[in-house]
Amino acid sequence: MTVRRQTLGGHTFEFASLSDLLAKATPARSGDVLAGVAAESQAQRVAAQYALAEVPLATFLTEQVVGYDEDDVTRLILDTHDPAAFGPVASLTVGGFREWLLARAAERDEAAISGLARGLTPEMVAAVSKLMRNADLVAVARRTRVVTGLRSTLGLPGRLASRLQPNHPTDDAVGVTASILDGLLHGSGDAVIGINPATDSPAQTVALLELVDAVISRYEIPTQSCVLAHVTTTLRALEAGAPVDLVFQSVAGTEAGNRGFGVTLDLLTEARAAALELGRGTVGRNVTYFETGQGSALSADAHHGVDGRAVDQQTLECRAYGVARHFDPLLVNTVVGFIGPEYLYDGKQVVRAGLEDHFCGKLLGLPMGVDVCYTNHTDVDGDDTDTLTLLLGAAGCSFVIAVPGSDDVMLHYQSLSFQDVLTARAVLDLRPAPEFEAWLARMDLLGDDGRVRELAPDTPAVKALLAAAR
Amino acid sequence: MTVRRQTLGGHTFEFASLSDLLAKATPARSGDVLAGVAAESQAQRVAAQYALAEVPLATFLTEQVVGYDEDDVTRLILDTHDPAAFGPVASLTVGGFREWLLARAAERDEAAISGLARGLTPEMVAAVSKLMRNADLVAVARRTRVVTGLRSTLGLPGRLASRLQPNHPTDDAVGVTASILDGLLHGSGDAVIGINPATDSPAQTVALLELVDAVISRYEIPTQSCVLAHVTTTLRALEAGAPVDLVFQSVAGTEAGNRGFGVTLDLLTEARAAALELGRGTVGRNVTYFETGQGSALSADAHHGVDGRAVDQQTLECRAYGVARHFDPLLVNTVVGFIGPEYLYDGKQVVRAGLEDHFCGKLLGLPMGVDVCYTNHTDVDGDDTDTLTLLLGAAGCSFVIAVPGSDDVMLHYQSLSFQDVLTARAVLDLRPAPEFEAWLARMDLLGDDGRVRELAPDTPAVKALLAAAR
Amino acid sequence: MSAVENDPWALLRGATRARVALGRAGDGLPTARELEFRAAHAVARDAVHTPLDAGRVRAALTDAGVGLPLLEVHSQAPDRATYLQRPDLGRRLAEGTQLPAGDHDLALVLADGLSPRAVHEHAAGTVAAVLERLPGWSVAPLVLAHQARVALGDPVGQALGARIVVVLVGERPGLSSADSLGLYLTSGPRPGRADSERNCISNVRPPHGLSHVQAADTLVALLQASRRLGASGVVLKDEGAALPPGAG
Amino acid sequence: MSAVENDPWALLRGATRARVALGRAGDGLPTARELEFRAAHAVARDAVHTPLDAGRVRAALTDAGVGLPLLEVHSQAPDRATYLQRPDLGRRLAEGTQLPAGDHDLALVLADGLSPRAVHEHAAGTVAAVLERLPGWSVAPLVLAHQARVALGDPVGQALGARIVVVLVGERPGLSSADSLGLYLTSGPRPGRADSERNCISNVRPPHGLSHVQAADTLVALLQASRRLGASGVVLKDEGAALPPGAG
Ligand code: B12
Ligand code: B12
Repeated sequence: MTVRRQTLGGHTFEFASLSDLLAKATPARSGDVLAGVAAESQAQRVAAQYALAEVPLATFLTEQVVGYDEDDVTRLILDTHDPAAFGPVASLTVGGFREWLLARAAERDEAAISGLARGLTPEMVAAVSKLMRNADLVAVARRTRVVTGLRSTLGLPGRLASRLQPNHPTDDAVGVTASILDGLLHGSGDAVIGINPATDSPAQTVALLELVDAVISRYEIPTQSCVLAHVTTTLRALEAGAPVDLVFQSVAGTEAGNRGFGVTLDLLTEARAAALELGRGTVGRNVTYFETGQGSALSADAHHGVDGRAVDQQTLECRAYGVARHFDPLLVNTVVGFIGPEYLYDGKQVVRAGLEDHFCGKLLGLPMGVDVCYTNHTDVDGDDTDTLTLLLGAAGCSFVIAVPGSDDVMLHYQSLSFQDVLTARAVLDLRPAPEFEAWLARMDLLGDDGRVRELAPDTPAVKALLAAAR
Repeated sequence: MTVRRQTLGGHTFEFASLSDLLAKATPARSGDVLAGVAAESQAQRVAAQYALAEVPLATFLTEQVVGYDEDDVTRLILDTHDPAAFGPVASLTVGGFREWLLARAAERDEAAISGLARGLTPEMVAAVSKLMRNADLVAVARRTRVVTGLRSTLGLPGRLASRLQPNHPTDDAVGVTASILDGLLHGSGDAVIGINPATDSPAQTVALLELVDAVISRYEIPTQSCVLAHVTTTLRALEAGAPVDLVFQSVAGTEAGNRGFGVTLDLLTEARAAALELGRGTVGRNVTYFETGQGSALSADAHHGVDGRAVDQQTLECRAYGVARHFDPLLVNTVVGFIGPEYLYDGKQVVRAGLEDHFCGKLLGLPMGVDVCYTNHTDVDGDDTDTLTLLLGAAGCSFVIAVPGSDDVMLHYQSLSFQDVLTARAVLDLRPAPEFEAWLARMDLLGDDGRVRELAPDTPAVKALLAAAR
Repeated sequence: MSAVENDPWALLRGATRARVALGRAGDGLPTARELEFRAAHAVARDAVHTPLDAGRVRAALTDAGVGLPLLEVHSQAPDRATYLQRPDLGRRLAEGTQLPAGDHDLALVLADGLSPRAVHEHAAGTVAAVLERLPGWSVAPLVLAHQARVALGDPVGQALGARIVVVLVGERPGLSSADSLGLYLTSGPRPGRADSERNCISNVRPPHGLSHVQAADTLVALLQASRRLGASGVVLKDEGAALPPGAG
Repeated sequence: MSAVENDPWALLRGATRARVALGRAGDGLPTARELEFRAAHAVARDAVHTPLDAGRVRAALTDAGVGLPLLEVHSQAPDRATYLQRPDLGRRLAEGTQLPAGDHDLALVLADGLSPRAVHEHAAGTVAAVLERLPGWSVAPLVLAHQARVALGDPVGQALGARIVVVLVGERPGLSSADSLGLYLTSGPRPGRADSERNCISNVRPPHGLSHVQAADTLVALLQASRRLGASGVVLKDEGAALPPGAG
């Protein structure tokens, strides 16, 4: 355990371990206060950032935050680390790495930045993000490219896709269909049509999978479906021969966290293999989807690392990306304001966390999306989600999540509306995924200007699409 | 005085006057709490927004917030109202006006939106902004075009200019020059090289004017200078034959506020005429520059309107734009986090106010810039200014303000750094004003990719420019 | 063809309580829809802060014919503000809490969670329907828990000597659903249980979510399977058929 | 040619305390410069909250040879948090404040404002230099004001019976200048005076801002002109020559 010291303004601050240093260097976050690891003053935070800037990146390969022997996520990360990819930045400190990234971003050298992914560990990426301002996070993420595909291609420059999330409190087929059609009419759904099932019953999961598959087939929509049941339930659906495009699971950044979620790396490997076998892709072979979110490990009391020391929530979040990338996902998204004020206190923390998560995930090679959202027990509102959405659009975010009128009537929180996605695309000149855009044109849903048309109820395009609702 | 009522969630809220309605409908703002006019609950705020949405725009032509007889700003606004320009929206309510704007913005119909300016009153614009979310404010502002010019052209699409603000605590010529050169080397200064003089002495003002004029002439920079002294001091400089490009003044939204600032409309008319006579423009004839900021009227105890009722600070801010536009300005900017937490409490309020001010100013026909800034007694930091800057860039903001390393060593606050301007331009693909961009190229300060180069100290370009510092 | 069939927007709206077919103003929401959203947000935020009314729950239980005694406990979170920021405290029983140790098949905990309104409106009906379906099960006294998180059921169930605990908790209030109840089943309750060792039935809130009877049917099936298995969580699945369309 | 002349960046840096020639990392700031900025921000934020130390000011006045008595007053803002959010209270004298009425040419008020440090470090020196230059002026007892805004000088000056009041106030602390003093002159002080009726000398903070002597020279010139004119504010200008380069 290396103790690090830093003097600032006449006061010497001491950081007991690498995880202590990372935690103290993190921008203010209520979850870190809850975990008892947050900086006690702004001076201490800046001192930690100074000390962190001096840490060589290579240190993260030898000094662990969560022990190698105790934790399979650490083992996965270190065992699959690619020294060749790490080469270009192997001799840099964290502070130097920040400068390297900004310089490459300014030169628009996407290849250099994107080529690092497998050479970086989550802790390195978490560390550098803690030194970066919001604009740094946007500037670098914008020049990091991660392209994936199954039946649509995601992550291309100048594109912003969306997950259409047609949840319903009783998984009612008619209700779900209505939300799907509403979303399609607004040009949403190119990332995935993904339902959170209200129940965990395998039968219900199969029924929903069949429902969405039927809509996709009927209109030949170049997108994929997903029912975000627990992976064990999806395995049952796979056994039953259901049309599974994507295996979904929430993942955390520690073995204990994943155990709390009822998953193991083996289970994920098995489920991915089963989905791959179905060969349902047309433009690509990425068949997994993961959700994460700062605070989920802490919420499961699974946030401890070396010597039982608590690890800050943003570093743990990055480690969850370390899990996700092992399974070549089509989609990964953080659900950034999903749990509540105990982890992200207000709009400022949600915006910051959203930008960090997006940047870190992308740098680690993930097809990163964000569920820009908030709950009603937190001090966040539509102005904050507008802000974050536009910043993410500028940062080249792969996809966002959208529900009818921002109101998820089953999960009880607010995400973006379909209109919000249209606004972000219009303001930042972004377009849907190419295959989906072509489909929208075929369905006569696009105007001459390429925008999704505002349709009168008696338009043929509307009638054609709404036939499914009858 | 029309009393308006609105029922929401079983409770009936009453709004005693139009100014009461406007105040209660405003998003949370500490200055309105200080003035005792803020909504007491979110429910009351939303009720006020409902009621405000129903108010016909035409009402603002007959029902005043600040009395016509008592206030020359009101008289100026109403006497110069252009009914023909108002025509397209004359029959709409405030809520309908919001929809009209969003629809035109989606169609990218810049002509329709920009053509309204002289038909709108500040109160109409304030009202509609209160119903809009952050993204609405960005989406509409982006499609509102206001182009002005003197020796550079400002407000063109795809451009972001900056004021280079080389302040010094003793107005030292060498110190000021160093900051100017640093800014020019970073591609700043296309909007104006504008110094706040530490002293109010006419002699000092003339000395500074001559200093900047010499730099501009020596390098033939297509930009303008300004010394932001009180207009009475600038008049003295004009009399003395100093090279005055722009007449500057801080203005407020009430006659009493302007009196508190020591200015009258006549004084401004006189100063503008004197500057126009010098004929120093090459590409245009806009010779005034105004700064504003929410809270300045309240701070001068000049925030009262009809029947002595306090008016909310955002409405008063819009009225300051009503003053500014009468003088065909080259530049107007709000200094959005300048005074302190008593008017804008934190990052969220500063971001919101910045977007409102920019939107409102532009809609009223002003060449709107923003000084994105904060003081050290407020809870705002660089993440917040990054956020606002990127949003403003997306909103098509005409210019921002930049000082060396974000640190204004005379005014004691943080504005943007020259690097922040480069970042915003890079992330959003924005360019400097065209004449200035050509100059940067001539001076060999641009790379092949059009970006401002990062120069080694021994580059000829650096040597050439720094000759002035010796 | 009915009027509704002629109006495709009405067709969508009739199919779900989700905010479909809102229309557009440019790319944004029409003003009226935007303001409805803001009003709903103001109301939902208040729902979090409505206090749990024990008298109301007691009366509802009596009305529903539930004869079991009702005990009251508090978590270690003294007030709402602390509760929201300290979930750890909401999972622990207040110092000195006394509960009668026994030997029971089942304990039922009514927990305010993030929506006391859900407990006011749906706890009694659900409890009654569950108890009806469990003849022969020994059920501990009911427990009403203030400022409680799901995991508070662990120490409560353990103290009561129950082999299974079910926590009926107020789910966080949504924009259109401030009264939604969630049911969390844990076999062998004791502090430290992971969420993967629980099962969940969510969105109990007739008429738009599950009815009390639907919830009770599913719960009882899970309870019986859990008793057989001696476990709960991901190893246990709801083996019921998919709900018929239009059931919600 | 010296080393500095060879290094253009050093040349710029030597010319000003502004943060020039910081270099770039891509389009952003180098890490070291970014961290310096954050450290300075943390320090500047603290400067706002340093309390005004009357003992320190008193000692400094004695050291500077100022013989006038020093009275202490408070504004109506009871603490720093209130002061920051309620500028109106910072402009009014606390209830029951007693000041000796007199007949004076001038009153000097030392006000903490947003930077008590500025008063600690620059008030005594400036006051001494001003008094030296005003033989024959009757000057009221000095007043040290806690939680004070500029306009608090109006009721103070009026109560003391002074024809002109000068408030020496701590300007808001900057990132590199936490100790800057501002001087505000008001002729005929009484509550309700507008800022356009005052004159200002700002950035008194040697060695990087004005020296005490420079400030005193300018102030005395303004005071004499104001006495002649019977007014202050925009009608009154500092008619001094421009400062020579390198004076700051
Ligand atoms: C918040 C939430 C989460 C958070 C929980 C963290 C937290 N601190 O709150 C996170 C994001 C981590 C989460 C994860 C998952 N969740 Co969840 N979650 C919710 C949500 C939206 C609100 C819950 C709530 O209000 N609780 C009330 C408060 C007062 O309780 P609490 O003590 O503060 O929080 C506890 C519970 O929320 C519980 N919990 C949360 N989710 C789940 C899921 C299951 C199966 C169980 C047993 C417990 C559980 O864990 C929390 C910590 O102890 C509900 C939807 C709803 N309408 O209720 C879905 C919901 C309960 N979750 C669901 C699912 C499927 C999951 C996942 C299994 C998804 C996946 N495939 O991995 C994971 C893993 C959960 C696990 N086994 O640990 C389903 C359950 C379906 C079912 N009938 O079984 C629901 C109904 C949503 C849905 N339909 O998709 N979830
Ligand atoms: C904040 C500020 C303002 C705010 C004041 C509102 C407020 N509530 O604080 C606003 C934006 C409204 C403002 C306006 C102007 N200001 Co001013 N302002 C400042 C600043 C940055 C900080 C002042 C401070 O810290 N005060 C201390 C606190 C504790 O005092 P306070 O009681 O809270 O606030 C009062 C004073 O700040 C005062 N005040 C502020 N500016 C000015 C300017 C003059 C000439 C006077 C007499 C008073 C005055 O008004 C406030 C309310 O009573 C200073 C720069 C500095 N380094 O000090 C410039 C500064 C004082 N202002 C200056 C100027 C020139 C102006 C304007 C005249 C600009 C213009 N051309 O219109 C206007 C009009 C002022 C007026 N006559 O009313 C100059 C003064 C130069 C000089 N030696 O005379 C300074 C030094 C900055 C500069 N060099 O440009 N200002």
